[in-house]
Amino acid sequence: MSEKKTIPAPLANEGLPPEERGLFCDAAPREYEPARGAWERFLNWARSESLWLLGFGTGCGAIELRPLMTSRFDMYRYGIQPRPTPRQSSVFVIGGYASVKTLKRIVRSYEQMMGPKFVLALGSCTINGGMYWDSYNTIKRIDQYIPVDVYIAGCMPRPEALLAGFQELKRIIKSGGGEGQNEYARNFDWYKANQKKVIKDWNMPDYNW
Amino acid sequence: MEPTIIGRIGYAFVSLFVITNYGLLLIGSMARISAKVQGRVGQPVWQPYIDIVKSSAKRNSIGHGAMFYLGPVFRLAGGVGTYMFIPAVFGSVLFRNFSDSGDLLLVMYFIFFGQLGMALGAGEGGHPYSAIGVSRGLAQMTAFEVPFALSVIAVAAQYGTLDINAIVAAQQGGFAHWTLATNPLAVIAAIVAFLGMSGHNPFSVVIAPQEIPIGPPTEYQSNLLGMLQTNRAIFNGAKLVLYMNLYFGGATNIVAMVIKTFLIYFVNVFVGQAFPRLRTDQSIRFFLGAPTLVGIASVIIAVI
Amino acid sequence: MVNPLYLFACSLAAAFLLPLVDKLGRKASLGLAYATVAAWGAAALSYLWALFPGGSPTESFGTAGFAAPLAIMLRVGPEEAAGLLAVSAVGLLSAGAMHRSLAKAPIGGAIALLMALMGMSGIILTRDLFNLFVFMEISSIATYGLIAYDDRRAALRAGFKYMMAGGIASALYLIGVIYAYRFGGQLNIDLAARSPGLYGAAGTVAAFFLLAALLIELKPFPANGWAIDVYQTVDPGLSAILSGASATALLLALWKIMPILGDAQLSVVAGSGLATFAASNLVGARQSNARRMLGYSSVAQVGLVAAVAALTRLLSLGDDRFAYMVAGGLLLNHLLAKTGLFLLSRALGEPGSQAGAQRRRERALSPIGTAIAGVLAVGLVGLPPFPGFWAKWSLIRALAGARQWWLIVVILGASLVEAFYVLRWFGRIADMRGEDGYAGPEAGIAGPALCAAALAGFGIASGLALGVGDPLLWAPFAALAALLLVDRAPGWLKSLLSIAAVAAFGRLAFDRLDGLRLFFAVMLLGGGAMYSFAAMYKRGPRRGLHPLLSAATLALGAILVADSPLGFFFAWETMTLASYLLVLRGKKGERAALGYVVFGLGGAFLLMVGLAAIPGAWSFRPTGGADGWPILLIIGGLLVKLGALGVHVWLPGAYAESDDDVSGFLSSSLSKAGVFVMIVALAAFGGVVPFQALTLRALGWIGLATALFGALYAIYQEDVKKTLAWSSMGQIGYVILALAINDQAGWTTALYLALNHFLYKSMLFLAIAGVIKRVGTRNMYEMGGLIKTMPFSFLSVLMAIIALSGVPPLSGFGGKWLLYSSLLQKGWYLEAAVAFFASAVAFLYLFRLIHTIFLGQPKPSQSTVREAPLALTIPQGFLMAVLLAASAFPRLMLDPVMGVVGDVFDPILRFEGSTLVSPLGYWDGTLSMIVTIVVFALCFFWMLANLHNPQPVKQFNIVYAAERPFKPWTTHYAWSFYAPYEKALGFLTRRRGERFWEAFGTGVDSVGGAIRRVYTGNGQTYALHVVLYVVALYLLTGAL
Amino acid sequence: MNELAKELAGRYGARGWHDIRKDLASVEVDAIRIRDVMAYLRDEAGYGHLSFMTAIDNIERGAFTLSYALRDHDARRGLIVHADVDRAEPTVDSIHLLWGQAWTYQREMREWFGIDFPGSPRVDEEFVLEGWEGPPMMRRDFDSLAYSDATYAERPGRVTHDPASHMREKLYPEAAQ
Amino acid sequence: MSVMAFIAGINPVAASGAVLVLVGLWGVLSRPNLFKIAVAFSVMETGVNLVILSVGYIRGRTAPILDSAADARSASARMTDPVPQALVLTAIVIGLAVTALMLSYAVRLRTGGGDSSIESYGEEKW
Repeated sequence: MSEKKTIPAPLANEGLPPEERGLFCDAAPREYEPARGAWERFLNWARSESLWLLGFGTGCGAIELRPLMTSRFDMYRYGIQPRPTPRQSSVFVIGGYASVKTLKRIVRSYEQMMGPKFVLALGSCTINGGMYWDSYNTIKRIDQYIPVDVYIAGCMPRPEALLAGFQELKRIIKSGGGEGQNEYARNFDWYKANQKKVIKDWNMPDYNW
Repeated sequence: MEPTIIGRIGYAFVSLFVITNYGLLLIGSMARISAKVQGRVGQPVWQPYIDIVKSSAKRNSIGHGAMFYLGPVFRLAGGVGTYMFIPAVFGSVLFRNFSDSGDLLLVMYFIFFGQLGMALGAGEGGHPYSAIGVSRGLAQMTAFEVPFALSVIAVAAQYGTLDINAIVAAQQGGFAHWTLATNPLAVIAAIVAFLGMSGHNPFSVVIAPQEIPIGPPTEYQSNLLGMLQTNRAIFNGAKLVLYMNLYFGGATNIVAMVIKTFLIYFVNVFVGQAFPRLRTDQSIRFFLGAPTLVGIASVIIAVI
Repeated sequence: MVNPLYLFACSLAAAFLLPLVDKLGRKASLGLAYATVAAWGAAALSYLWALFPGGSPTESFGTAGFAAPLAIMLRVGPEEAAGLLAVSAVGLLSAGAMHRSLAKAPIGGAIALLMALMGMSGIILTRDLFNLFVFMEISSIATYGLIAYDDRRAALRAGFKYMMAGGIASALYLIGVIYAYRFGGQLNIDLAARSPGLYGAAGTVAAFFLLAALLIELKPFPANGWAIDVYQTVDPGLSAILSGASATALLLALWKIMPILGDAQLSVVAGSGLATFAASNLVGARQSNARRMLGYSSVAQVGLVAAVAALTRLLSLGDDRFAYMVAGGLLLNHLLAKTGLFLLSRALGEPGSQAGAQRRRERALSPIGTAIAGVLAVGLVGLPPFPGFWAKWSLIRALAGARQWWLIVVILGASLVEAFYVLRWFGRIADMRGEDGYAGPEAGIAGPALCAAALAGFGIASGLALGVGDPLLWAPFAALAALLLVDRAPGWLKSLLSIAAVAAFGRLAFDRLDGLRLFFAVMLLGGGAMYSFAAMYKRGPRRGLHPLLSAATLALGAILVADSPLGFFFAWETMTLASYLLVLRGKKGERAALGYVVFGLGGAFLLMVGLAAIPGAWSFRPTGGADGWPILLIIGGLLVKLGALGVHVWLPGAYAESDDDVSGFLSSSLSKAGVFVMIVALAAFGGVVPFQALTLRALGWIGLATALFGALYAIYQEDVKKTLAWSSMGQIGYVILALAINDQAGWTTALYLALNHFLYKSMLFLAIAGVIKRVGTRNMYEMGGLIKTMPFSFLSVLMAIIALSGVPPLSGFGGKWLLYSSLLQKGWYLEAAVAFFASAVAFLYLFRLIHTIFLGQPKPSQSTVREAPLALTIPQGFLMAVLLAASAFPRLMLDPVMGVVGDVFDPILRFEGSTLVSPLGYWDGTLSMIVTIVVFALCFFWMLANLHNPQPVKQFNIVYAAERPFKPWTTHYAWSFYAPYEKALGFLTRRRGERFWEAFGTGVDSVGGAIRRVYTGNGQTYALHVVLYVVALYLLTGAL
Repeated sequence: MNELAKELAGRYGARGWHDIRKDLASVEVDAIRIRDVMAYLRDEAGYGHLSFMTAIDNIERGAFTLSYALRDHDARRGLIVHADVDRAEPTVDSIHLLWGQAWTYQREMREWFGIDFPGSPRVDEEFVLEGWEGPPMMRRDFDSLAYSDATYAERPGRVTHDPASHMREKLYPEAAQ
Repeated sequence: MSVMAFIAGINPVAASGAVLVLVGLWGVLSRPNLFKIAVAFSVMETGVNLVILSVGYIRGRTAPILDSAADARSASARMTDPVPQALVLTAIVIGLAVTALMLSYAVRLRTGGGDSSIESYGEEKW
C-alpha cells in the first residue's frame, strides 16, 4: 500500500482537439510507493509467479510466443499466461521491430496496464534497430520510449531464450527491481518528449489511463 | 441442537472458507488436467491463489464510476449468497448455511443476482466488448436455462418438493436412489445445461478472448479482478454443490462432496477440451433442441 | 293542441309571401322562413308537452272537420311530435349553416327549404296513403330544387341521379297506393290495416309496392348510389337535412305502414336494413372523402334503425316503449351526430370530388371544433354517454334474450367497422390540430355545438331512464367537464384538482369497496392520482390531458363500484373512451389510438354480448345452473383488453405513442381493470365454465404465450417505450396464467404479480418519462451513459428491473416463487418451464434497457442533461420505498392478498412467521433479504479495503484493441443489441399477430372495395340497381 | 497481337510493343492519353481487369514510369501499359472511373511517390504511414539512412559489417588477409 | 280458363298503362340522353296514371259528375269511382313538376358546358 503523494498537475492533452478533451482523463501518472519489507517481498514473489502477458504481437518476434504457450515449451508451468487485455496483464512482450505506427499502439497499451508492470523486449530490433537500422519508419531502441526490464537479443531469439528472459525478469521482480512503472512516471516528460518526437500525429491524450 | 444466530454466522464463515479454498483448488487442478490433455505440464495447482494475490496487490487501478465498482461486489455477493442458500452437506449443521431462507427457486433466481450486477458494472465500463459479451451471455443463458429448468421441474415433480434438503433426503440410501439412477434424462439435460452455465467450450463465446477480449470483464483489473476470480471459485463451488444435491444424492460428509463435485466438474472440463466453440445463435439453437427434448422427456418420466 | 293544418297553411302562406317579403330585404324574408320553421318546432314542443307528462292520448285531426275515410287524417302522437321537433330542429340548424348561401341565392332557395321541411312534416303527420305520396313528392321536389339552389355543378349531377331514383320510387308508390285502394278499399292507413282485402295475395302485392317505394326512399343497399352522391356533393346543410330530417320522416312513414305489412315483408325490411348497415359500413371504411364517408354512415344508420323497427315487431322484442327507446334512440343518435358532423364538415373545407385528393385540402379545426367533432364522432359510434350507447345495449340485450346470435354478430361487426372509419376520420382531424394552438372556434360552429350538447343531454337522459343513476358512475364525465372548463389553467392546478377529484371519489366509494375492490382501488385510483401528480413534469397547461386522465381514473373507480351489468359496462366503455382520447392525444397517436379503440370496442362488444347473455350477470355471486358459454365471451373480451397474444396488436402502439406519463398510467393502472374483471368473472362463473379444466388450461397457455412473446418482442425493440409496452404485455401474461391456475396459490400469485407490476412498471415508466424529457428521443441507441447525469432515475430503473426480473431479494422474486410454486403444485410442469424461459428472456430486454440508456458511452450532446423533474422523482422515491418495504417484509403485501383470496378458495399457501410455506417449498423473504444485505455489505467493504490508488477515468479511457475510440455513438453497443438472438430465434417473432389482423383488415377492406364497385357513378346504373333491388325484394318476399 | 499493336499505334501513338511471353506484352503510351487508352483497352480490346498498377522512379530519365497491368481473362492474355510522367510535375489522369479499385493504387502512389491523380477519391489521405512529414519516401532521391539517423535515437556502440566480407573474415581469416 | 278468357279479362286500360310504364322504364334505363330520360319518365308517369284510372273505371258507368246522368242518391251505383280520378289529377300535377325540374336540370347541366349524355356525369362514385 502506498501513501498518497501530492497529486501532479493535470496534463494539457494538446494533441486532442478541444471537443475531445472532455472524453479522456487528464490526470498525470504518479509514482506509487512499494510496500515495505517481507510483505513487499511476498507480493513481489506473487507478481513474479503470476506473469500475465499481454497477447499483443507487435512484430515478427511474436511468432515465438506460440511455441512458448503450447506443449513444446509450456510457459504456464512458470505461472505465465496470456491475457487479452492490457488492463489485466502485467508483462508486455515487445515482439521485435517497432515501426512508428506500432510504437503509438505500444505506448497506449503500456500506459493502459496496471502497475506494477514489466516490459520484455524481444529481438535485436528493439535493442538497436537490428536489420532495420536505416529504415525511415522503424525506431531503433525501444527504451527511449518506454522503460524496459529485460532485453533478449537475437534475430529471432529462440523460445529457450525467451524462457531465460522470463526467468531473468522473475529474478528482477523478486529482487524488487521491477519498478518500470515508477521510472516511467518519474521520467514521464522525457519519455513523452521522445515519443512525440517520432509520433507526429499525436491524436491521443498524453497519458492513456 | 439448534445453534444460536452467532453460531450460525460463524458456521457460515467456516463453510464459506472451505468452499472458497476448495473452489480454488478445483480450478487449479482442472487447469492442470486440461494441460495434460494438451500434452503440457500445466500450471501449479495453487496458481489461482497466486493470481488472486497478484491481482489484489496491483498498485493502482482505474474506475469508470460507481456501478463499475459495484459490479464485482454484486458478483461476489451473488456467488456467496447463492452458496449461502444451499445446504452443502446433508445433515451437517456446519454446512447448512442459510438454506432456510428459501427453497430451490430462491437459489435458481439468486444465481442471476451476481450476473445482473456484473453485467451492469461491465456496462458502465463503457467498453463495447463488455456489452457484446453480456449480450451473448444473456442470450445463451436464456437458452440453457430451458433444459435446466425442465430438469429441475422433473426433480421437483419426482420428489414432490422444492426443498433442497428434502430432495437430498429423498435420494439417500445408495446409488439406486440418486436422481442419476431414477431419472437419468433429467441429469443429462442438467449436465448439458451446466456446460453452458460454466462457459467452457463449446459455449465460451461469451468471453471469446481473441475476439472480444474476455467479454464483460474486459475493463476489470486489480482488486476488482481479484474479486471476480474469487467469485469464480465460490460460484463454481455453489453450482456444483447444487448439482450434487439435486442429481447425485447430495453428500453426507465433506469427502463425498469433494469427490462428487470434482467428478461433475470433470465432465464439464472434459467436454470443454473436446469441442470447438459455437457461435451464440448456434448454441441457442442447440440448447433449445435436443437438450430441451431430453428435459421434456425427463419431466414426463418424473410425472409417470 | 294546435291543429297542424294551421301549420301547413302557415308554411304555404309563408312560401307564397316570401317573394313579396323579399322585396323588403333578404333579412326579412329569411327571417320569415326561419320563423315558420321555428313555429313548427314550437308546435312540436307544445305537442310533446301535452303528450308526455299528462300522458294524454294521441290526437287526430281530419281535414275540413271530417273523419276518415272521408277526410285525410293527421295524427299527432309521441313519435310524430318528436319527429316534427327533429325535422324543425335540423331544419333550423341547417338553415343557419346555409344562411350565407341562402342569402346569396334567389329566394327560391328559401322557399324550397320551407317546402321540403313542410313536406317532411307532412310525411310524419299524415295517415293517408295518397297524402303520404303527395307529401313525399313535395319534399322531394323541394329537395331537387334545393340541391340546385346554390349552383354547384357536382350537386346538379348528383341531383339528376336522385331524380331518376325518386321518379321510379314514386311510380312504384303510386301503383302501390292505387292497388291498396283497390283491394283494401281505403286510403287511410289505420282503416286499411283493418281491411281484410289487403291481406290477400293481391293486397300483399299492393303493400309490397308501397313498401318497396318507401325502402328505396330510405336508400337501401345497393340501390343507394344516388343518395350517396347527393350527400357528398350538396351543401352540407342540405346533407344534414337529408340525412337527419328526411330520414326521420321516411322512417316514421315506414313505421306507419308497418301494420299493413306481413311477416315476410317485415323480414325483408329487417334483412334489407341489416344488409344496408353492414355493406354501407364496409364501403364507408374505404372512403377518404369525409362527406361521402358520412353519407355511407348515414345510409348505414338509417338501415339499422329500419331493421330494428322491423325486428321489434317481427321478434316481439318489446313493446312500443322498447321501439322508441332503441330505434328512437338510434335514430336520435344518428340524427344529432350526423347533422352536427355534416355541418362541421363545412368547417373542414370543401373536399374535391375524387377520393384521396382532398386530404391535403382539409383544414385543421380549432380545439373547440375538434372537441365538438370528437363528441359527435364518439356519439356516432355508440360510446357512452350518448344515446346510441344505451340503445345498442338495450338492443343487444333484447336480441340476446331472443337468442338471435347471428343478428348480434352482424350488427356488432358492422358497428365495429363503422367505429373504425368514423374514428379514423376523427383521429385525422385531431391529428391536424396545432400543439396547444389557441385558435378561436370556427364560424358556424354553433350548430354542431348544439347538436353535441343535445347528444350529451339526451344521452344522460337515456342513461337515467335506463336506471343508471349512480352518481359515482357519472363522476368521470363530471370530472371531465369540470376540468375542461378550467383547461386553460396552469398544469399544476389541474393536477391538484385531479388528485382532489380522485380523493373525493375514493372517499365516496370507500364504503362500497370490499377487500378485492379495495385492493384494486389502490392500484387504479392510487395510480391515477400518482400519474396526475406526475403530469406536472411537463410545463404548460397540457390541454386536455388532465380532464381525460382524471376521467379515465374515475372510470376505473366506477368499474369497481358498478353494481349492475349496464352500470359496469357503462363504466367500462367510459374507460375505453377516456383512454382512447388519451392515446390520441399523443404526438403520433393517431394510428395507435385507432387500433386501441377498435380492439377496445371489439373486446367490449364481446363483453357486452357475454353480459347480455347471462341473466343477472353482474351480481357476481357464484351462480349455479346458468349457461356457461357466455363466460367465454367475457373472458375473450377481457383478453382483448389485456392484450393477450393474438389480440395484442393494439398494445405496443397505444402504450408507446401516448404521452410518456400516460403510457405509464395505461400500462400500470389501466391494464389492471381487465385483471379485476377477470377475477370477478372467474370467481362468479369459474365453476360453470364449459369444459372447465380444458378452458382454464387453454387460458393458462394463452397467458403463457402472451408472457413469452411479449418478452421476445420486447428484446428487439429500439424504442424504449415499445420495449416497455411489450414488457407490459408479457407481465400481464403471467397474471393471466396465474389466474388460470384457479386456486388459492394461483390467485395469490395473480394479485401479487398485479400489484408488483403496478409498482415496478410505474417506476420504469416514470423514470423513462424523465429520461425522454431530458434527452428528447425515444430510441435507446441515441442515449447512453446517463447514470452520470441521472443517477436517481438509474437507481429507480435498477430497482424496477431487479424486481421485474424476479431476482431476489426484491419483491419480484416473491412473484416468481409464487408462480412456480403454484404451477408445480397444480401439476402444470410444462407451463412452469415455459414461464421460466419467458422470465429468462425478460432479462434480455431489461438489461438492454438499463444498459443502453444508463450505461455505456454517454453522448457528448447529453453530457449536461439534468436529473428528472421532481414531479417524477417524488413518486418514484415513494414507490421505491414501498418496494423495499414489501421486499423486506413480504407479509405487508401478501397478507391482504391472501385475505382477499381466502374468501374464495381453500388455503394452499400459509405463513409461518416470516416464512411463506407451500406444499412444495418455502421462502423467507426477510431472512433472504438480511443474508443478501450482509453478504453484499461484506463484499463491499472487502472491495473498499482493497482498493489501491483508484483513478477515476473518462469514457474514452477504455482498452480499444490498442486503438482509441473516436465517436461515442459508434462506441456505444446498443443498436440491434441481440442480433445473435434474432438470428437464432427471430423466426418466432415475425409479427404473425399483426400480419393476421392486417390480412383480416385487408380482407374486410377488399370486401368493401369490391362492394363499392357497385357504385359506378352512372345514374342509369343506379336506376337499374333500384329496379333490380325491387325485383329481388319481391322474390325474397315471395320466398319467405 | 499485332493488330492490337497497330490499332494502338494508329489511334494513340503507342510504341515499343514488346512480347514478353506468348500471352503477355508491354507497350508504351504517352501519359496524357492514358485514360483514353485504358478506356479503349477495357471496352474495345477486352482487357476487363486491372491487375495492379505501380510506378517506378526512373530518376535518370527524370520521369516516373507508371505501369498498368491489364488482363483479358477470356483470351487469357495480359498487357502492361507503361507511361512516363514528368518527375518534376507528376500529374496523371485518374482511372478510378474505369476500375473502381484503381483509387487505392493511386492513393498509394500519391503517398509513396508524390504522383498526383486529380479527382481520385481520398487520394490525399494517409495510406500506410501515419503522420509522415518527410518527402515521399519511395523516391530514389530520398535518403532513408539520413532520415533515420536524424529522427530516431540510436544506441551507441553499434557496428555494421558487410555480410560477405564479415563471413569471409570469420570463416577464412587467412584468405581475408 | 282459356287463353282467350284470360285475354278478355285483362283490363285494356291497365294493360296499356303497364306497357307504357315498362316502355318508360326501358327508356330510363337504356337511353343515355338526359332529355330522353326526362321524356321516358313522362311516359312512365302517363302509364302509371292510366293504371290508376283503370282501377277507378267501372264498365258501363258514367263519369263521376253530378249532373243529369247521375244524381246524388244514385251516384254510388251509377258512377265510376271518383277517388282515382282525383288522385290522377294530383299525380299529373306532380309529374309535371318533376318533368319540369328534370328538364331544367338537364338544361343547366348542358349550359354548364356539359354533355347531354348521363354517362359523362359519373364523377362521384365508389
